[in-house]
Formats: sequence, C-alpha cells, structure tokens
Amino acid sequence: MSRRAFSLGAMSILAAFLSGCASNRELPMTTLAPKSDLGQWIYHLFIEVTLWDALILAIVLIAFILAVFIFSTRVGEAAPPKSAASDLKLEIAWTVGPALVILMISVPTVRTVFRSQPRVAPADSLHIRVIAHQWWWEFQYPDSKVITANELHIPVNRPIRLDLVSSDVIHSFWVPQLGGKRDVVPGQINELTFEANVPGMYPGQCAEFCGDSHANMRFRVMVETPEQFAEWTKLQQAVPVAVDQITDASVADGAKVFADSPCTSCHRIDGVSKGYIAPDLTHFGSRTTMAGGIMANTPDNVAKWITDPQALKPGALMPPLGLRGQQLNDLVAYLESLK
Amino acid sequence: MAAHPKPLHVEPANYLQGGGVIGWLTTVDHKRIAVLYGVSALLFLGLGGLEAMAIRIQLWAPGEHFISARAYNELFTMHGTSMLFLAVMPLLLGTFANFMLPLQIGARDVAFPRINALSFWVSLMGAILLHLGWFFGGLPDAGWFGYANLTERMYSPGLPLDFWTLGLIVAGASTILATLNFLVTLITMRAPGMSYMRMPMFCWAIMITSILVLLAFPPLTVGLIFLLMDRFFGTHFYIVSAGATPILWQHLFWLFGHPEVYIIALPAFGVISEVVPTFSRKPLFGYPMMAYSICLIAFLSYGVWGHHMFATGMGPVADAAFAVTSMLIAIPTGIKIFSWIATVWGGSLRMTTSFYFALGMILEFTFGGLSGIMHASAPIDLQQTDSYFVVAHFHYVLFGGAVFAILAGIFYWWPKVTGKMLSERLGKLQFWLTIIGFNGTFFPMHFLGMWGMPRRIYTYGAGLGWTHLNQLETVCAMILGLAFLVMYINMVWSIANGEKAPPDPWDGRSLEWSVASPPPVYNFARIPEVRGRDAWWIVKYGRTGSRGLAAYMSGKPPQPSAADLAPPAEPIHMPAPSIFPLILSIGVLVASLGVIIGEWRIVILGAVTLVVAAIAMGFEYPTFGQESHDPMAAPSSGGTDVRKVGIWSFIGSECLFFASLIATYIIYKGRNIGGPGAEILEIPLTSFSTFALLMSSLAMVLALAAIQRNDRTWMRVWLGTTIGLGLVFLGVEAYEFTHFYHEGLSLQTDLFGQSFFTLVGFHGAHVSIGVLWLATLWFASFGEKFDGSRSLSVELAGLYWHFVDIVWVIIFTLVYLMQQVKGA
Amino acid sequence: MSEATQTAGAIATHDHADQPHHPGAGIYLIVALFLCVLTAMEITVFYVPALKTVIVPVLLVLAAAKFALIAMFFMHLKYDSWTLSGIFIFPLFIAAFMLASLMMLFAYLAHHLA
Amino acid sequence: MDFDFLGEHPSVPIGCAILAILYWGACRLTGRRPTSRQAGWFVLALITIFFTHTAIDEFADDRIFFMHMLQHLLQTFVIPPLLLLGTPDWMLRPWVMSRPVRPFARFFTNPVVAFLLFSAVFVSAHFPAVFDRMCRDENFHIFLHVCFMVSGVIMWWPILSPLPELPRVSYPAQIMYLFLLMIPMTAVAAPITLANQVIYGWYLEGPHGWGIKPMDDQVLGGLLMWIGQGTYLMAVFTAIFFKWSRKEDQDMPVLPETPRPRLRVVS
Repeated sequence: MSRRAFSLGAMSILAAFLSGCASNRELPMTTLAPKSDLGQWIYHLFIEVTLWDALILAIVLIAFILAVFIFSTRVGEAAPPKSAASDLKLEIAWTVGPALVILMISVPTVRTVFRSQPRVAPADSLHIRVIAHQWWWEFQYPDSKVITANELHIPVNRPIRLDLVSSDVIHSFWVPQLGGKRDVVPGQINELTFEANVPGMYPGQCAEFCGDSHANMRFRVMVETPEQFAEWTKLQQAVPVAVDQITDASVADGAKVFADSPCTSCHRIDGVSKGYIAPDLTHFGSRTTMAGGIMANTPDNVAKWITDPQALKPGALMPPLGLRGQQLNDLVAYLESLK
Repeated sequence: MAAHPKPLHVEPANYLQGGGVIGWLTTVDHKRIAVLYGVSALLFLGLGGLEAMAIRIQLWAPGEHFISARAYNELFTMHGTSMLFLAVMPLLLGTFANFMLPLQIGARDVAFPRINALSFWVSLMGAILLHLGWFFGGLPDAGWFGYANLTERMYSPGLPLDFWTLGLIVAGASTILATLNFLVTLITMRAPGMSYMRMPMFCWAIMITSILVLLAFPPLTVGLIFLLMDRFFGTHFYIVSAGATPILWQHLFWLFGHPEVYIIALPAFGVISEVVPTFSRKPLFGYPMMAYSICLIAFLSYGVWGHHMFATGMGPVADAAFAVTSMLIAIPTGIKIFSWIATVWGGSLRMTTSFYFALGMILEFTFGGLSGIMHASAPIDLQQTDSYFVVAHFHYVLFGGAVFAILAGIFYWWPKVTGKMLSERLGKLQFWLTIIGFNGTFFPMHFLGMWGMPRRIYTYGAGLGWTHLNQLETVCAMILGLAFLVMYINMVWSIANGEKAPPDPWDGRSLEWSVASPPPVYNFARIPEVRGRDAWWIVKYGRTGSRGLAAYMSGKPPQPSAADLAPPAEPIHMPAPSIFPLILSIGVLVASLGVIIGEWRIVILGAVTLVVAAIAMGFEYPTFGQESHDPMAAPSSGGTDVRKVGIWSFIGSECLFFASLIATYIIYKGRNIGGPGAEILEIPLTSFSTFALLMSSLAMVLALAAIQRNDRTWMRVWLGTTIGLGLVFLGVEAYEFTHFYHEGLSLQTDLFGQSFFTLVGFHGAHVSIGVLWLATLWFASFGEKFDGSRSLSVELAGLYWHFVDIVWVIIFTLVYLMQQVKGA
Repeated sequence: MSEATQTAGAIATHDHADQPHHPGAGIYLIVALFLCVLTAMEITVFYVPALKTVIVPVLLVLAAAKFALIAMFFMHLKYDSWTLSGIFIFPLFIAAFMLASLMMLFAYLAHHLA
Repeated sequence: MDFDFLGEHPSVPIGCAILAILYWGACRLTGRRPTSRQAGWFVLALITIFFTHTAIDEFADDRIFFMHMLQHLLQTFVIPPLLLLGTPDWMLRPWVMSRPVRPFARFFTNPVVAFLLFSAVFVSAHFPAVFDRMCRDENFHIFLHVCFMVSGVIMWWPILSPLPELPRVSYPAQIMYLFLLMIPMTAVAAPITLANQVIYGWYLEGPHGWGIKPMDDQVLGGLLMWIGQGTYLMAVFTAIFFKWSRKEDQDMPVLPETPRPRLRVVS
C-alpha cells in the first residue's frame, strides 16, 4: 500500500505541475484534465510512465554530468585512462534495471488496453453513429433518430458507445478532454467507449491528416445533464415549421430561395429537401458553430460562408452560389430560424 | 614483397584529384560516390530546413496566411520525405558508410563498385522525381506516410502523388542496392585479422542496418506498387467500395516505417560509438554488449510496427502485444546510452565540436527515447499519436539522435574526406545555436501535444492556448536555421582557407586514420593486418597502450609515418570507371516520366535504355558478370565469393517482397466481393507448368555440373533446356491469363483478380528476367574464355532461377491448391 | 600484395576455408525425382475429398519439403558456408512472421467491416 | 514383489538409477573419471529428472496444466543440456562412434535433422488427441516424456556436443539454430495461449486443484511456454553471442608481428 500511496502522492505533485501551467479554461483541448473515465485511465497511466521516465532521466543526467564534468581535461594533461572496457556487473545492472521498469509499465498498460476496449458495449450505453466526412462530422442517434452535424450532445455519467465510420478517407475522432482518439477508417466500423463525468463544452478535432482542410475539421462535444440532454433531443426531433406557415416575411423568402437553389441536392431539411452528402440543416439554427466547427454560427459568418466557402475552408466541396444582397440575407435569416 | 622495391609514382595523389567532370560522372570510387551523396544530401538538408521554417512561420499565430493550406500540406510532406529519404539516410549511409566502411575494415573499395555508383545515380533520379512536381502542378501533399486512400486518384487527382509514388519506389530501390553492397562488403572484404568482433562499432551498425533495409524496403515497395497500380491501372488495392481496406497500406508502410527509424538510428549510434571513444581516449565500453544490442534492436524492430497504428482499432490483443514488444526495445537502447556514458567515464576528454555534438546526441536522444516509452503504452498513445507530442518525440529521435550524430560525424570525418580542418570556433557557435534552437523548437511541442494540438494542421483556432508556445518555437526554429547557415559557411570557409589536416588529427582508433587525408584512390598501399579491436590504436600504442606515449603526452599524438603513407610498391588495379550506371539511371528516370505522363513509347525508350545499360554493365569487363576484375579489390572470403553473398542477400530481400504480395493475396481473397474467385483456377494446367518449372531447375543444376567439369557443350544443352522449360512455363501462364481474361477476370475486376494477377504476374516477371539472364549467359558461352573457371556466372544465374522456382512452389500451394481454403 | 590477400583467405574467414564441393548429377536426379513425387502427392491431396479437413497442414508440409529440397540441394545450401544459409533463413523467418501476423490482424478486422 | 517404496511412479527412480549405473559402469569399465564439473552437471541432471517427474507430477495429478507445461519445458530445455554437459566424450565415443551406431549418430546430430525431429516430437505431442491420450494413459505418458528427453538431447547436440567427431556448429549458427527453435515452440504456445476455450478435454473432466479455473490455467500454461521458452532461448543465445565475441576477438589467431610501425611526432 505504501508504494501506492507514494505513487499517488508523486502523481498528484506532477499532475499539479502539469495542469498548473495553465488552467482548464485557457486550454480547452488539454489532455491533462480528463473529464471522462477513459481520459482518467489514460492520464493515470501517463503520469505513472512519466514518473518512471523521470527516474531514468535523473539517473542518466547525473551520470552524464558527472562523467563529462569530472573528466573534461585538456589533451596531454592527464595520463591515458586505465579504466576497464567492460564491467559485467554494471552491464547486467543496466539490462535488468530497465527490464524491471518495463515490467512495471507493461502490466498497467495491458490492463488499461483491455479495460478501455470492451468487446460489448456496457448495458445502458447510448449508441451514436459518427460519420466523418471531408471535412465535417455527422452524428446520428439511432434511438432517437436525431441527426446533427459538428456538435455532439451527450448526457453526463452514462456510457457512450460511438460507432465510427467514414464516408471518404481516414479521419480520427479526438476530444482530448474526453480521452484518446480513435481512427475513423472507411470500410470499417471502429468503436470508442467512454463515460463523460463533468458537464461542459469540449472541443474536438480530426486528428488524422485527411486532405486540404484537415485543420478545419473541428467539432464540439456538449456534455449535458440528463434533463438538458432530453430537452435537446426533443428539440431536435421536432419537425420544423412548414414553409407556408412561416410568419416572418424575410424568413419565408429565404425558404423560397433555399428551395429553388442547388442547396437542396446536398443538404437535407426535414420536409423541404432530401440531400444527404452535406450537413443536415434541419436544426441548423440551434448549433453554436458552423462549417466544421471553425467559426461561430452568426448571420454574418453564414453569409460569408455562402458567398465563398473555399475562402474560409480550402477545398470545401460546397460551391459558391452567387447569391447577393436581399436574397442572401433572406437565406441567412431562414437558416438561422431553423432552431 | 620480400625485397622493398621502389615505391611507384602514383597519379593522382588523392582521390579528389583528376578526372574532371567526366571523371565524377563515371566514377566508381566509393569515396567519390560518398562525396556525391554528401553534396546532394546537404542540398536537400538545406531545402528541407527551409521548408520547415516556412511551416513554422505559417504557425506563428492562429489564422496566419503566410502560405495556403495546400502549400502547407505540400511543405510538410516534402519536409518529411526529403529529410528522411534525401538528407538523413543518404548522409548516414550514402556518405558516412560509403566513405568509411572500406577504410575501417581495410578494404580498397566496396564489393560492387559499379552498383555503388548505380545506387547513387538512381537515388538522385528518385530525388529529381520527387521534386519535379515544382514544375507540374504542385508537390505531393499527402504526408510522407501517404496514407491510403487519401492518395487514391479520387482524393488526390493530378500528378504530384504520381511523382511521389514513383520517386519513392526509385529511391527505395537505390537504397536496397546501396545496402546490399555494404552487407556483402562487410561479410567478405574485411582485412586479415578483422573478425566480426574486431570491426569498429560503426561497421556493426551499418551491417545490421543493411539487413534492416534489405528486409524492410520490400514491403514499402509492394505498397507503393499497389498504389501505382490503383492510380494508373484501375485496380482497387486501397479502394473501399471494392471491399479493399486502406489499412493494408498502413501495415505495409509501417512494416517498412518502423525499421526505417532504426535504419536511421543505428548508423547514428554507430557514429556516436566512434566519436565518443576517440575523444574519451578509451575503448568503447562493453563492445560485445553494444554489438548485441544493435542486433536486438534490429530484430525487435520487425515486431513493433503496429505501435504506429494503435488508433486504427487493431483490437486489444494486438494492441497489448505491440505495446509490450515496443517497450522491450527500450532495454537494448538503454544499454547503448549507459555504455556511452561509461565510455566517457574516466576518460581523458578532448572537448572538440564533434564530441560536443556526440554528447548532445546522448542527452537529446535519451529524451526522445523516454517519450518513446510513453507512446509504446497503447492507451497513452491514443492521446499522443498525431498530436504535437509525437512531433516532439520523433524530432528528439531523428534530429536529437540522427542529425546530432550526423553533425558529430561531419566534424569528425570532414578532415579525412576533404583534407582540411573545419573551424572549431564556428563549430562551437553552431553547436550552441543548435542546442538552443533545437530544444526551443521541439521541447515546447511536448506541451502543445499534451494541450491537444494535432499535427499537420495548417492553422489553428484562437483561444486554445497554443499561440505563445508556437511563437516561441518559430523564433527558435529561425535560430536553428541560423545554426545550419553557420555550418554551411564553415564548410565553404574550410575548403577555401581551412587548415590542412594531418592523417590522424583526433588520435583516432580505427583504420581510416592510418591513411592520408584525403585518402589515396587505392585507400591502402598495403592491406593492413588487424591485431585486435581499435586496429589503428594498437598500431600506435600497442596492446598495452605503452608505446608512443611520450609523443601523446607532448600533445602531439603519433601519426602514420611518411613511409607508411608512401605509394604502393606494386601496381594496384582499381576498378575502371563506367558510364553505364549513369545511363541506366537515366533510363529509370525516362521510364518513370513516361509512366507518369502516360506515354508508353517513352516508357519503352527508358526501359530499353535500362536493360541495355544493365547488360552492358555485365559485359563491361572481360570476366563476364564480375563486378571487379581485380581479385585484390574483391577478395573472396572462405570460398564464398562476393557475388554469391550478393545474390543470396538479394534473394533474402526478395523473400520479403513476395511475402508481402502473398499476404495481400491471402487477405484480399477473403474479402473478395462479387466477381470470380479462386475457384476459377485450373489445377491440371498449372500442374503441368509447375512440373516444367521444377524440371527446369533440374536442367539448371545439370548445366552447372557440366560447366564445373568444363563441359561447355552439355552446359549449353542443359542451359538451353532450362530456357526452353522457362518459356513453356511463361507460355502456359500467358495462356492462363488470356483465358481468365476471356472468362471475365481482369486486373480490375475484383480483389481476387487484382491480387492474383499481381502476385502471379510479378512471379512471371521474375521468370522472364531469369530467361533473359540465362539467354545472355547462353550467348556468352560461345565466347572464348567461357570455361570451368566461369562456372560461378552460371551458379549465380542458377541461384536466382531456383529461387524463382521455390517461390512458385509456395504460390502453387497457397494460391492454386488451397483455392477452397478461406482467406484471412 | 598477393601475400596479404592469402592471409585474408586464411584468417578473415571463420570455419569454412575450403571451396565447397557440389554434388554430382546423380544426387540432382534423385532430388528431382523426389520433387516430382511430392508434387504428385500435392495434387492428389487436392483431389481427394476425404483429406479436405487436413488439406492445409498436409499441403504446407509438402510444400515446405519441396522448398527445402530445392534450397538445400539445387541451391547448394547444404554444401555451402553457413553464412549463406543465415542470409537466407533469417529473411524467411521474418517473412513467415510477417505473413502470420498480417493474417491474424486482418482476421480480426474482418469482424469490423462496415 | 512390492514396489511401493518407489513411490507412485516407479519408472522415475528406476530410470534415474539406470542412468547412474550406466554412468558409473562406464567409468569403471574405462577406468577413467569424469571431471568434477562433469560429475556435478550429471548429478544435477539426475536430481532435475527426479524432481521433474515426481514433485511436479504431484501437481499434474491435480490437473494443473501449467505445471505440466513447466515439466515439458524442463524435459526439453534443462535436462538434455545438463546431461550433455555431464557426459564426458570418452564415455560416449565407444558406442556412439561404433560401426553400427555411427551412421545414425551422424544423421541425427545433423542440425537440420535434429531440429526437425525435435520440432516434430514436440509439436505432435501437443495436438489435443495425443495430449489427452497422454494424460489418460500412464505408459504412453512415460513414453512421450522419454521421447521429449531423447529428442531434447538430439536437439541440443549441435550446441553442446561432447564429441568433436560430431561437432557443435559454429557460434553464429548456434544462435540462428536456437533462434529458429522459437518457431515450433511458438507454434505450440501461441494457439494454447490464444485459444478461447479449453483445448485439452482432460483438464475439464475432473476437479481442478489450487482453485484455478481451467481456462486461466491454460492461458497461464501457454504464456509460461511462450514467454518462458522465449526468455530462456534468448538468454542462452545471448550467452553464446558473448562466447562468440570472445572467440572472435581475444581468441583470434594473433598475426605475426610486423616490424614496429614508424611513428613520428607532428610538429
């Protein structure tokens, strides 16, 4: 037990040092302040390995410094050294020593490997299908039939099981504060299981190079209380107001612009269009960010995006639509009205 | 040599003189080739450095617009590719190993001097191919790792990735040729008394590295060939919709990629193991342990490639296995670090720039090794992989390890190579700039990684807390760039005005210091006789270290005497220059360009040039097929001819090539969706061709037996039979392929079709090359000199032929007879 | 010079100083006969339905036997220096290891197809 | 007659006694004595044989699989080397090199043959059908264990041969040989470790001792064999490497001293 107490103590000192460099708010993507079980396991393992590393480093450093500074004489000043060219005991020591350290590290490693990759999902877990696209994220909730983009809402303290699939190239799903990443490989379903335990907003990002706008493939995870999550789910399940019942004139005009535009072939809005290769816009207005999570969802940004997507996100598949003036404003108003 | 004849007057005095431009283009001297490698590698080192600085400027602040996203992706791709393939590897292997191996083991040249020249020219063509994109619509931009399926034409249209694919295939082939040469040289050409356990540690490192290269590059080549076929011939090796998986590329790539880390690190260890003892004036501590740990590292490195793929979902069992194996590598690596420190311990240290860099390497590499243990732990790796933490880690390994070792090596061997000393003052300045710049650039990356910054992003958002450290790194990267500028200035200054170097400026231990600086063309006037480890040291100080001490104590270490350096008393026949390596490599470049622009006439032009130059190289010397017609330059070791060791090493490398193809076949056979499967294969027909091939092997050995008893007629008969049976085999294969094509199975049909045609087709290509080789021999056998003494030429062709036969034994079993067995 | 090289022959080598002597045509013919018989056995195994269950190990053993015969006799590994066998066997080991691991890894992936 | 005093497995003490008598008899016949080191190895071999087959068999009766695996490892990796080290060359020469035996001895001590023979014995003994029969049939069990030891001696011969006439292979070849030995050993150990059910029916048929579940026991046994043999072989070939390194440096023939090199001081 005392070893455990010691390592816990040392861990907390190191943890305090590492996370003390900057608080959580300043570093929203830190891996050093995990907010999920998976993140915690990894973090503890990381601290443990870091301590062993520090021990080895200290030994090497001391030996190195002593060796260099004791013996750095000028040529000709000292007689040629007589020390041995080998020493069996020493050599055995520095073979067996590191081997023991490796053993100490590998046991918790293997344990965590198996613990973090359960073959079947925990009983009450929430299944979510994550579809990675060049360069945005789609989240589907098979149970509630909700489909959203770039913003993943999950309840706190409930196991989450993500089925990761890709529609084009290899991506990687990574929310640093919620644990390790998992590649999203086309043709293959990868799983990621974790349980977030602190509500909050956690930014994530694609971590596998996936083409021109790899840097612009970000997203957010909203960890909510069960009540908030239920409310959000209900909102997302709601059918949007039918086009002919829209009251606001600008919004109604915008709806017409949308319906007549090429937007419909790629984007889906429940009851309006059936496109599926681009993000679902049914509840676009309820999201905080847009365009792969690279900017805030404000009317200004939406207008800029529609005018020239490639300027904001190189390589983006959405063509500039050539909309201007009132038409553009109406369309923006319509999109923002889709709560 | 009983009497002492008057030394010959030898022109030129050293290897750098004479010959003019043509002399350099046709040189087969390992020292000149090393210099050529060095010049091109230093050029690409500079270029790669500039690319890195552009990358750093772009990351100065969130939303920076110094370069575009595309340009950024091109830069990090080319930075990685050129630093590894065109700068670091050529410096360590092409320059250091090429120059120093023969000198350290007391040989006059490498085993195959013209193949050595060939490997340089081919590697240059590879480098040109990689950079031709400058002029044709952009550089490659899929990362040095080129993960499929992003590299498919669907996601990366245009020429850049075509150049990348072919450039890497070509560069890889040249590396295989170069290291094959080193391996054979080390096995067969050591001076008398130079047992394996007396070789300098650098030679050990290169020997093991050569084995690594020979066995690690074939999987990469196969992976690249698949990509090439996908991009040009419509196959689906990495195309998901056909049932294939892009993960295959990752396995093939990392099967090469992890050994590649050691292909770079081991020679670096070798350099450090030379520099540290020299400047500590002590023998290397724990020599056998050091040699053994190199072997262990190399062996383990084949079993750890999966640790690059923890995030891809290989399953907990594979994760755990790869994690533990990866950690094990820390043990032999630790042994090396401790042994270096123990070498320094108690030494009489001479603090030169070279030693500074070597000591720097020991520390920085320790850092890199320790963070490596972290990623070896699979769960931790899930947080660190593809983040800046990994960027920090591998720069500590590749820069802190390999580049520091290269810098130590440059300062150490520069006097030997150029005959001039580098400025120590500028060197120390460069060292401190490097230390500050390097640690300032890469140490903060650990924190950026832990704070969640992913790799390979051309821009990042504000408010993530990454800005300050990025700015610090950019500033330090500029300092690092300055350090290299100082080095280039130092080099130019040294060549122009540097102090003339004595033969042994550092009181060295190995044989390269026993010859003049720069060395004469023939290296050694007399082949040295080796009496122990540290051969030259023993000559200077005796086994007890008592001899010559007074000279050392007066601050002037003993030097080889004028008589030792005198020109040889008898003529030394060195290999003659040859233009064909250059022509052959131009053929390679032309053919590759033809493939890329899709102009088949150009491909044929290049291929014809290539084949003609290859055959010309074979006929260039009176002794057919012999690399060097000077028995002194290519002695045989224990009845094992250099060429025989060479062809066996090549066969060993081919084993991995075919294993990769067979693995792909087995994997994809199980994933085949739709289209004809293996049941289409016909046993009676292939049984016949199998029989033909087996009998051709019999004919081949009978031909060898005939020539060995000097019976030329029967040799021709049996050789003719072999060729005939080989042609029968090829004929059946051609019939089979056309038959399948008519049945609806083509290269593009399905996964079975593509992997079957690729595997069997490559085997067929080997048979065709064998037939060509045997036919050449058959014609050559009408020459006057073709008698029993040339039986080795027949034996070599035979070894290749039998190897092709045993590959068919495997293919016949796994592909044809096991057609009903399900794949993986 | 020649003196030095002769010493090279005597000392730089390890255990096998003599030029290997290759077997005569008789041995080659016997080996070829064996190869034919083994091939015939392989084809038989393929066609006999009763052997379906053990076809993989049996075929592997037969192929390994053919492989070994050719390598040892036709390629003279049995008669040549150990170094050459080493140069060949080590890559074979790595190749076999690679093949086996890739098959296992992809067999796992096959359960996770989308 | 009552053999109870010999314990449950009379074959073991009898076998040990026969070996000891043979050894002693050979010494008497030739009138020579083994070196004390050889005698020590031999005694150690006898002790190991005895304990391997009595003490460990006790656990085997409890259906402890991993003890059984330990026994197999001792039989193949420990006892044969001890026997080879403990036997002087003069003791073996008269009969191993005798006219009728010599061709067989030549054949079986060829490293390739020895390797294949041992692999065949070891691999086939671990097939479920064979293994289960071994567990049930005492005589077959004894037979297989003797097979292990005999094929083990043959397998170790190229490494530790006491007879210069049937020599050890060169050091690098020894390393390669032991290295390749990992293949058949892994081929046995890996399927046992990675299986997802108990392979050998015998271990399910009765009560399992020590409170270990048969499945865990199997994994443990597989791991013992996998990691155990790996570590052991690695340790052995590491030792061989260092022997080789000594031979290749210090024990190399010293070249004739040439005239002292002419050294000069650079001014």
